[in-house]
Amino acid sequence: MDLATIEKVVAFIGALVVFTFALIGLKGEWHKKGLDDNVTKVLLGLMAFGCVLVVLASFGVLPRGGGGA
Amino acid sequence: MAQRVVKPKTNLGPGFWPVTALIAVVSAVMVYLVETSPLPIGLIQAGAPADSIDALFRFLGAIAAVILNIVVIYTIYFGIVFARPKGAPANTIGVQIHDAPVLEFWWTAIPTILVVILSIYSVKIWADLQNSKGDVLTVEAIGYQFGFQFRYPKVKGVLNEMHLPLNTPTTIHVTSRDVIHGFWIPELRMKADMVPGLINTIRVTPTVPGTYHIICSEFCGVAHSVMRTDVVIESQQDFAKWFSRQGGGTGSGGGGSGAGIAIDQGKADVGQKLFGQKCSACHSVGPFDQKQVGPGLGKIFNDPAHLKLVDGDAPTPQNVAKIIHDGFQGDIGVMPSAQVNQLSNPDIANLVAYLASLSKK
Amino acid sequence: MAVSVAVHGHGPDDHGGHDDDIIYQETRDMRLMGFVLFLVSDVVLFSSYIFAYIYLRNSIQPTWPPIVDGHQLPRLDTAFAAFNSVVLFGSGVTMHFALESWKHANKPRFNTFMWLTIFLGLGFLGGQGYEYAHAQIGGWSGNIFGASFFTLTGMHGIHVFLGVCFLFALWIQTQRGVYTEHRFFGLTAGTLYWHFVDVIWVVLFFLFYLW
Amino acid sequence: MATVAPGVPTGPYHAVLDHIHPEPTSFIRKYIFSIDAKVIGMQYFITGAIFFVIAGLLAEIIRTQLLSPHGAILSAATYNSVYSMHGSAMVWFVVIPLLTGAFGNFVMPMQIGARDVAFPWLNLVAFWLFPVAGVILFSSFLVGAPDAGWTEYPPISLQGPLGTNLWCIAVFLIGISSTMTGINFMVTIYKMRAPGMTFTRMPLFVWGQFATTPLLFIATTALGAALAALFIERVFGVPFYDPKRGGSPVLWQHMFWFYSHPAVYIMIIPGFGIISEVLPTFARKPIFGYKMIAFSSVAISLLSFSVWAHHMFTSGMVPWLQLPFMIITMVIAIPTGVKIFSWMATLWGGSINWKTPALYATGFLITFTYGGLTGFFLAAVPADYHEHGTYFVVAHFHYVLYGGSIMSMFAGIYYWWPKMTGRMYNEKLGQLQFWLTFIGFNATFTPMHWLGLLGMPRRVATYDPQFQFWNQFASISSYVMALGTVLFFYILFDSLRNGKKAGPNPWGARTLEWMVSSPPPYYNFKKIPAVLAAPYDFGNPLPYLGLDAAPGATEATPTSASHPVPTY
Repeated sequence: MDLATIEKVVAFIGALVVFTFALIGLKGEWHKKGLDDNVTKVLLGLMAFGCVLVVLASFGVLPRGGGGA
Repeated sequence: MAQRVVKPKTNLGPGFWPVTALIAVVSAVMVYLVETSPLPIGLIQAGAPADSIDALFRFLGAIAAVILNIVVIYTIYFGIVFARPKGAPANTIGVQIHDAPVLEFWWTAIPTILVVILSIYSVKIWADLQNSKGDVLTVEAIGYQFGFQFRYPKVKGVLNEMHLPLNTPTTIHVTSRDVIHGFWIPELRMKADMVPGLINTIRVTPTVPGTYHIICSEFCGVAHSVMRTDVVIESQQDFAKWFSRQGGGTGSGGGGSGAGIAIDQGKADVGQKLFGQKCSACHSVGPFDQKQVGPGLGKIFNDPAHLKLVDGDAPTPQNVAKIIHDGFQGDIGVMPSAQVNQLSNPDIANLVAYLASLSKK
Repeated sequence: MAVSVAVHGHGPDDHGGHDDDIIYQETRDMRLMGFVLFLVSDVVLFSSYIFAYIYLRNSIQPTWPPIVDGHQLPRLDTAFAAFNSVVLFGSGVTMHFALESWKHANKPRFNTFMWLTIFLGLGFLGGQGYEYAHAQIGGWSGNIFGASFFTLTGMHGIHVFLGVCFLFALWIQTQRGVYTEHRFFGLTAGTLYWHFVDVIWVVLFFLFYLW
Repeated sequence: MATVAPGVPTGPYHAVLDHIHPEPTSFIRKYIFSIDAKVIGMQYFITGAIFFVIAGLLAEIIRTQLLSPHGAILSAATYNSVYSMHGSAMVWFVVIPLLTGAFGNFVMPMQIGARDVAFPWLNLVAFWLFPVAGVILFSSFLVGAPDAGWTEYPPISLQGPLGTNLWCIAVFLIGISSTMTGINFMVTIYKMRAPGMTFTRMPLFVWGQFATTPLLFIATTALGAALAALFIERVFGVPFYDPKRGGSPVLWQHMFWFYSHPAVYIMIIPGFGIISEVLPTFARKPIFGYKMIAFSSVAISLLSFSVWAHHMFTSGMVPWLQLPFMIITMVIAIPTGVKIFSWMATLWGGSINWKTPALYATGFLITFTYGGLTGFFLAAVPADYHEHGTYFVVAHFHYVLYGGSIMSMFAGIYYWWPKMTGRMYNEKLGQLQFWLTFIGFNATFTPMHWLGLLGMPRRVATYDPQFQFWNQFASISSYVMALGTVLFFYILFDSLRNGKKAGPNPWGARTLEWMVSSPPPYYNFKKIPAVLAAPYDFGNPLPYLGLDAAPGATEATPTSASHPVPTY
């Protein structure tokens, strides 16, 4: 395995873990109503989306045409 | 203390209707004057699109005159009639009225309608200005610090003067060599910024002969104030004479050092690869306007707006090959020769084939 | 007299809370709103450069990464960036749970998560340094790709660095007993800021590495 | 004392009551690094006035230069610096700080019944960035002042002298200051209104400030980004705008106008607020169409984010993109028209007390309408092809900026002067000053419409001899304006020395700032009053409960001065 593959595997596993915990955090926030809670919901959601992007990147779905030096 | 409800007076105040009548009369007179006067007063209307732009201008002027009359005359009238009389106690109050929904509806609705009419009218004129069909002549104007240069189809090099033939729909492409300049012919009411790296297009059809100014309208440096030149609008015969004096119309065909290249043996797919390596730093494969260092080459062989190459020759494969081979050195830019670019003659043929395949798309 | 009661501010609806609590609550609300508006304004700062990047990328260059001196620049290292992104996103999650721990008065867990956050943040910065050293795109002032990339990620890096400092200062304050279980606006602000920095990276990661 | 009317607020209003800080005693903390919004407002006024005088002198230099078609006094290079600095200083260092920082800080907290703004320390920092930035801006004259106009379009600004870097820094700093003020004011207005002051009971000046805040903290940041990019391109050679290196000059125009068009509204919406205060007070009747005026400010504010490219119709955009920008620009005329007609209707049926502020407000009505109408000529794309970059544009924006913003500021200063100083000004001189300014202004800028249409481009140090007559006419008229400005400052100094005592409410106005003494006490209100209605019902008793002077009110001292609550 070359370095890029290791990086991708670690990124993939890490993204799954972070995604899970982001969702857990989001679930905890869900019923709260304060301004900070609402902002946190949006930000945690976007962060979970970031994890999805990482997963796509680790499978080479994005970028189109493949990336990586 | 309970809220005291004050019933508003219903009469509009002394002289309201006479003043309204006055506004109507003054507005009518002003609209008549605006619509019948050549606006802007004292500036020749030297052709299209000056006529349609002036029509829009008069239309705007008429609307503005009416609105201004209403605001100014009513305001002055209210100010006089409702001024507190001398000696009235300081706590005299006015009519305690907050709203008049019907009035408010109308003074929202009528401007909205006006805006819609104005938008439609402006869009219509705008669409006419975009229409390039029937353009006969294409001229390029290049701004630099501090002057203008012009390029005509089939004329080699750049010219320092601009001539336009009468009644000839003309497309003017403007760009700049250094900073942003403006290209403005007040008599034609037309203007475009000359932006380096970008080509802007205006279309005019001159109808009144004469010599007019081309004025730089974007600040471009210390001599901005004096950056101007003349455009001569003359009859088609005079233009033809001038044009042939500049060497235009004779054409120059192929020939030159590029003549020996066997362009019909070029392969487009090989050329594509070569283009990526050698050309795409300066040229895009988009339309002419997609300019980087040089123009976009996607339609080099069949661009009705650009009937000549940079050296003034017709865009034939042979002439394109010649430019690739010799390079180009002129006021508008520099292109290295094939020797510098390390291109062999077959390479050039491949490139030309590639460009030809682009133009067919 | 109900009116003067309202005016004096010691109304019957005080629910018996201490004045201090109510004053704190209202001050906190104002600060929170101000802080969120600051974040909005910061979003616009990033958006402006993102707009510039997209504008340059789409309207000027036919190919991307652009061609410089006849050579197309390489793409950036997506695999490493993905790894580094997870580090940053992970720090966002740990920060979230640090704040949750504080709210539940679990101080040891708070300390653990807080330090995890700070280390992950520093790790991301280190990763970014590695990335900068290995990006073969002509440097900051070489071409528009480098200009956009280093300006945007550099600005983000400064935000991360300030965030790490911010978090460290917050941690010191928690150790000095500045915050209580009910009064911890600083931690809320720090968490929001840190989430914000993460989310900006989601966008940058997509724009520079995945697009 | 009244029975409790419906809508009387009850409940805890602690923050508005207690958000205060102890009164400083040392000179420095009281007048230099004060955190009191009123003092900061006065500091803005004084600093802005100094910059106004400098920038105004630059304007007179411009007009003097244009007395002769060959340029009367300056070389072209110097002239370019002079008009660039005039524009930059007037926009960023006079109109914006005065209308937001000065009027906002002095009037707005009092009008909402608060003791200070939400973040007094932020306010202090925001103010001090202003003189610092101003000094940086004007010190660029020492190293070669920027010479590419206040818009500083690259690539010409990339060639500009060293002072262009200082210009970037100065405008960046004033941008940060604006952002801080915007955030501060929005939180203040949102969170710190007196009990009972719902959004539809807010004075219209507060509405104006409120509608301006998003422009301040959103649009200004975009300008900061553009400036920082220009700066690093100039200093480090990072390519953003230079077309020779792949950048785009049009990019700057997009980023710049994304700020600078909303900035136009930063410069006028607070002015709308001032006019909406002055007119009902002097016509002695309620403002006509309160909600329409309030909401149209917000509508203008929101719409202003989507019209920036109407400054770029000739710059080279995708042609079809010109149309939405043209149409939205025209749509802005609708809420603006609603305001103008509402103000006219406020004059109708009034008992108008023709004092100087009322004259200015009425003059504003006329000149601003005129400026708005010429805006139509520029918004219509085909007409703009002819007018762009000419003196027509110069005339237009001076009509909205001088005839709009500065006239409204004159109205506001005369209106609130008794409140600021406790003294009246000389009414006769004030009216004379109005007529000098009004006539001088119109005579200066009306001919410029003609000049532009006939072919005189803007930013020129020399021009065609055929334009000489109207240029001289404009120049001489501008001296009349200058005379008016000199008289203005004389009136203010005269008032400080010889002015009659004003008393708390010389105009019989009804907003909260007139319910306290003149000049106002440190805490504004010993007790925060409760608000029962919008303040413009001249036929009704004052809609406030629990004012300091109200009979039967008991003393309540500010509690938090000695009340350190940890508020982290």
